[in-house]
Amino acid sequence: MIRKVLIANRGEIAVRIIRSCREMGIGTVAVFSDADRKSLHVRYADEAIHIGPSPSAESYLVKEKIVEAAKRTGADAIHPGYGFLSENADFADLVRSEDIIFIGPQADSIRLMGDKISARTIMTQAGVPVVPGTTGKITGEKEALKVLNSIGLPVMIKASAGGGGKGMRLVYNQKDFLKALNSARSESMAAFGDDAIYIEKYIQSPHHIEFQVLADSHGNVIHLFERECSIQRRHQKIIEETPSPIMTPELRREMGEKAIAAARSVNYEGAGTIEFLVDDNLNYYFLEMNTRLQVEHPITERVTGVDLVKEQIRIAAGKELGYRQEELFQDGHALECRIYAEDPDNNFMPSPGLIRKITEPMGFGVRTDGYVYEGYEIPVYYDPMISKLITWGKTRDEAITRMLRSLEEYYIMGIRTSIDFLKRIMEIPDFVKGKYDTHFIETHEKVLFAPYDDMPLTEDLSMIVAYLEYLEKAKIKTNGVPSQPVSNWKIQNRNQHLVRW
Amino acid sequence: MIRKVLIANRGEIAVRIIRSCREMGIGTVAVFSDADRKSLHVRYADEAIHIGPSPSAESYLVKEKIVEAAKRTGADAIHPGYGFLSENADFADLVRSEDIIFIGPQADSIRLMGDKISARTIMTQAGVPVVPGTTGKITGEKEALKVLNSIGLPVMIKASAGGGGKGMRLVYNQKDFLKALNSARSESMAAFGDDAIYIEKYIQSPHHIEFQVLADSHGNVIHLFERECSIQRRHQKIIEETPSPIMTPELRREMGEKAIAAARSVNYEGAGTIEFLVDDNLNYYFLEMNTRLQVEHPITERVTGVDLVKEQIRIAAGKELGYRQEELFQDGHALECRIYAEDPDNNFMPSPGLIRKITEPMGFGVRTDGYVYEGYEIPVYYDPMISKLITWGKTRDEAITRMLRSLEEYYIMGIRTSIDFLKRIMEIPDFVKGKYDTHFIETHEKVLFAPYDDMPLTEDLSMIVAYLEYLEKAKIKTNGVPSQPVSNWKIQNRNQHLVRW
Amino acid sequence: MYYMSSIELKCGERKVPVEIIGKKDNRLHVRLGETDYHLDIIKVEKNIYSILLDGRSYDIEVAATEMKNTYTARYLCHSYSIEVLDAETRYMRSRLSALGESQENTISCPMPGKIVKIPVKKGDKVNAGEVVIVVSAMKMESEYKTGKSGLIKEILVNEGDVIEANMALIVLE
Amino acid sequence: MYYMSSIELKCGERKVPVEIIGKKDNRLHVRLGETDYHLDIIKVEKNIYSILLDGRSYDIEVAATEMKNTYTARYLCHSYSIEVLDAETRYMRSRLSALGESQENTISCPMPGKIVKIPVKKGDKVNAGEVVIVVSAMKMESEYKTGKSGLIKEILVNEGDVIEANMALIVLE
Repeated sequence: MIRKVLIANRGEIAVRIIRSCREMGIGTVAVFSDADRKSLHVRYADEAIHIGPSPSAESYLVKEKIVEAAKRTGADAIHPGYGFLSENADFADLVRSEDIIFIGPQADSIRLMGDKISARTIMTQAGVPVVPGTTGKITGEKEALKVLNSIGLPVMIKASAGGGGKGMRLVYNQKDFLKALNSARSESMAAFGDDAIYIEKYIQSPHHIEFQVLADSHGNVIHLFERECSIQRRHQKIIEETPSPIMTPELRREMGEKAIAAARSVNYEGAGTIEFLVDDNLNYYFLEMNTRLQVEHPITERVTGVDLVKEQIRIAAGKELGYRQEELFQDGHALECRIYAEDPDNNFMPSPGLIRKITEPMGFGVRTDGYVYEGYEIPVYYDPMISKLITWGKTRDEAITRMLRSLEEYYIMGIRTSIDFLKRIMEIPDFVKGKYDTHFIETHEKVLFAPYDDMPLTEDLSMIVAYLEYLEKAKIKTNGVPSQPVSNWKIQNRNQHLVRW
Repeated sequence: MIRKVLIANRGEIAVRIIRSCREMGIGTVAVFSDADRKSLHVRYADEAIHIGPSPSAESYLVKEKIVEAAKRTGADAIHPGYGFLSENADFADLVRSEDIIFIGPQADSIRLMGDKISARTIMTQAGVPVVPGTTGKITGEKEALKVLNSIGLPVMIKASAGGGGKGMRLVYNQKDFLKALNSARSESMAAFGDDAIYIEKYIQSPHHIEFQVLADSHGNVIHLFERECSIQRRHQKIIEETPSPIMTPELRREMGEKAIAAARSVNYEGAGTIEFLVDDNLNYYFLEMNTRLQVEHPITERVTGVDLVKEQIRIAAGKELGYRQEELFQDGHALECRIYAEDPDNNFMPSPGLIRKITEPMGFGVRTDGYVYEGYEIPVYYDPMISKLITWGKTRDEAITRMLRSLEEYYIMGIRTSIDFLKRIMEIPDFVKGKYDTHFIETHEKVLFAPYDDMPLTEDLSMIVAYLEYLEKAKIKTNGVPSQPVSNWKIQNRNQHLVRW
Repeated sequence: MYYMSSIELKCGERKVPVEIIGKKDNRLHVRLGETDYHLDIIKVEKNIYSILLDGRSYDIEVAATEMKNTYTARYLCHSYSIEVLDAETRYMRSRLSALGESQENTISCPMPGKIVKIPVKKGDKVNAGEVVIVVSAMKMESEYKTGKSGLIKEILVNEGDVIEANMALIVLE
Repeated sequence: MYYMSSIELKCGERKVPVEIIGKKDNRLHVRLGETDYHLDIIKVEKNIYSILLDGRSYDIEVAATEMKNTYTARYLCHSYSIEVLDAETRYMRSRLSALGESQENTISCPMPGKIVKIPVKKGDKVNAGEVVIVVSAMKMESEYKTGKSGLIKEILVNEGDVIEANMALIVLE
């Protein structure tokens, strides 16, 4: 069995993985860059190893440093989390070549699925429907135009090595095609060092629905149902839920079987996700496979009860799956909101900085997976996601109202966050009815970005509070340190003789 | 439907009730005493009404003030929480006489169940087994001795009006009987203004197992399975779990039916709990009925998915139960630890005071229901329970390991708490095996109260940290307010010229 | 016969005088502009005040900003930037405007981050709307444009530098 | 040739000198008694220090207490009460003991609460073990007994008073 796991990651996912290790009695090693000395994962792990300067390219992305840290601390396994090296086949190979367990699939599975074009081919062979489009990488304009003519507009141009919305372009008109093609290629080159692209039929009114799978090294594969991830902004998921509001039991069974077939086709091991596009007529197409844990895995955990990180570790240790397909069911409804350090009122500009205060929501059906704390300064180098808020309800309605009250309880001071924006989404009638596709944010732009109504009383009270804070500050300046950090404030009234109460 | 609820309570339960109201779109009114101006329930409610001085007898227990506050704010219902006026039949009557909905059973049900002796009689008639003992109140010594002879030693003497361990005495030897009788009576008189007592056969190696029931005003009654509450200290529950480790499906069905019969026998409405004593041979005896929400209700919520406060409100509004018995099942395993402001190393002395810092555990399967926050000063006037930590697991083992890691994540600074004590219980092999009865704490006293092993390194590091804190303080004193509350500390080194790094 | 407070509060375009008329324990009588408020107000946490007004409960967050005497306050989704104009501030203001000084020739970036690229150099002529600096934060690159045309007088940062929010980066003539 | 620090730390019965030998950023070389520690140490939150030592990670809480120069530190379930003995403290100590003063004649209660009952009065003769005060906190009543016999010289509180922890309540002759 695995006794010590090094987590090759940071932030909320590192903390989340450590939690499961703790519960399994497994030791943990954190790695950290210069910017992350105060990060919660460093404090929370049993051990912590410094691996370099702040930019990821010099720390979290340096395979050799991670492996060296694992060897130094005697870790017998490495969990890559998501992002960073989690879908890097060479890293998986390097780890295993040092006789360390890589908590993830075999490198070959990563490679096959990592290349979108080889993935398409394999899926087609495995009987999993794919979106009509190119079957080979495209590097020339002529070739691209030929493909365009064969599948017809609209099309989506995608970076072959891509992910996270980078190098993607949607084209509706013939005249925009070549410009979009070239900008996608240069963006792809800059982001991934590879300008190969591919072209796909663009599905109108698409739903992004993914299936969670678990596969062990003994050939057992199960799925843990779907996650609906259509609420996206700039191709980044911001809200996920399970079950999907548009799913039917028949479709779930069928797509689940296809997801299992997809995993089997690459001899998958571990936790993985098969992403599908689903149109309004419930036609579904394989989109890609994420060969790692997903950000949104907690909603699946909540409705199935399965701790996915624990299953990943068990599988990596060579155990058989702890669950059979027929034992699993979806109990109730779970929603996840991703909380970002960004300013929705200012074109979602990143908002790193010092957390002055944080109050997390609590109570029945609420889970927060975060990593920031009062006094922590969010670095500029990494992802702006600071936490995930997950709510559960017996029904979808209950999960939504619980999310709304939880977002209202969530206070983060010092930086701007997406909390208010998420609240607004929860109140859009189409969201409440479950009627949405990946265009939801654009469709409801007007309401989502409307200025808030004036609240004259609130404004007045806020001004008074600012004034009291000013007076308190003035008093501290005059009188020195306040004796007690939280003592009742006393107003320094400059005209005390005039006070007539 | 109910549109505004006044919560006639404080602390965690008031906050918890407000949460469910929020999710239902119902307005909330908090009431507060002098000591509670800064309490979270006041801040969290939509409205807040001051109802008097700090002692409960002058505020939270004054029926008229509560009703007056409800009328003033136009609340159409009152939720009594637990404790305070929650089992006060006269209060229920008063509330209803003002045309305000009392979220709880009819006053008659409270009265019948509130008197332990009438409750016994009714249960016997309803076919629910009771512990052998007196059938009438006892006020004289002679009478008491006669009863003692008829049921035999050991016996338990209990205050007729009692609860919470007050006025209870266990007698093993004939010679101690009269002394115990008299002290129980005087304690009961002091606590409840009534010195009537009753005597019961004392069950050796007893398990305290209770059943949650819900009953609507249309005659529908369901049970939501059991809670095992045998881990007690001085007759106060400290850890609860569901399912009970000793329960069998057959016994569950049978006891569940008896619980429903018990509720029916008093025409019960709302959420209630039937407490049983169960011996090692799985014989069970009715103990008492709590005609209100229980402290430990969250574990039932977690395994059944039913929000009990929402059901209480729906029932009070005259709706039919939202669930049928056959729809309900226990999913996984839930544990609750009660976190008290007390010092386990010092005979559990209460530890009110200022919360300097609080970090609550998070992640999958963890719920905290609390009310204290950084800067809050826990008053001396009320219950020492500051929060409840609930964990869930697919299995009992998982719930326990999750509880352990959650307790380790739980940091409360400024006061002493029972957290470390609870951690120790989680590690006792008999607890892990589920082999325990109400004598668990006494049985394992030696281990539970053993001094912790010396940790020389930890001690050294703690001393160094204290020294740095001292230096920082000295620096602030010299240089004034630090510019940034959380800036990196700088050591004031008095001998800076001698530092050779 | 009231003593007139010399302090004004500014929120957006609104500027109103504020005066504390009386206080006792956590009861506060304050006049804001024309309105008299009788509040039950108490600081419950660092940066959070609890207010009871006509029985309603409000939790208002407040935090000092990097700008002197300027605070951000928030109630639910409503945020306000509030400046306390005391005698000192007003004096500084009038002096600044008397000197005719303006900081509008400075280009800054409202978010902290790392300078990825500075596509201009000292002495360049730039037109309004032209990109003068590219800043990266949290895996996102943002281009910052100059609002007016002119000559680049000075570039205060280098590519690769990590910058604070609102730092002066480039000065135009 | 080391400068000897004049500061000692006291934890339980243990008393050891402490000296900071060097520091650079968050690296600290400190000598505690005979042991040299090279720590990576940083204050991460109010009252919490993160320490890395030989690759292991420790979060240690620390808080000042009401007693001067005395701190409570905690690591997981291990709590320590630590006193910093500087020149001033030692001077005060020696002065106190020179004067022969002792606070042992004072009866106090380690927990805050409300005085429910004072079953003795000024001038009473009490015996060791006798209950002299009953304090209620959080719905629990606790009886406090005198540790030694003597005459009640003074009673500093009244029934119904709310008291702080460790306040002097009764003075014996």
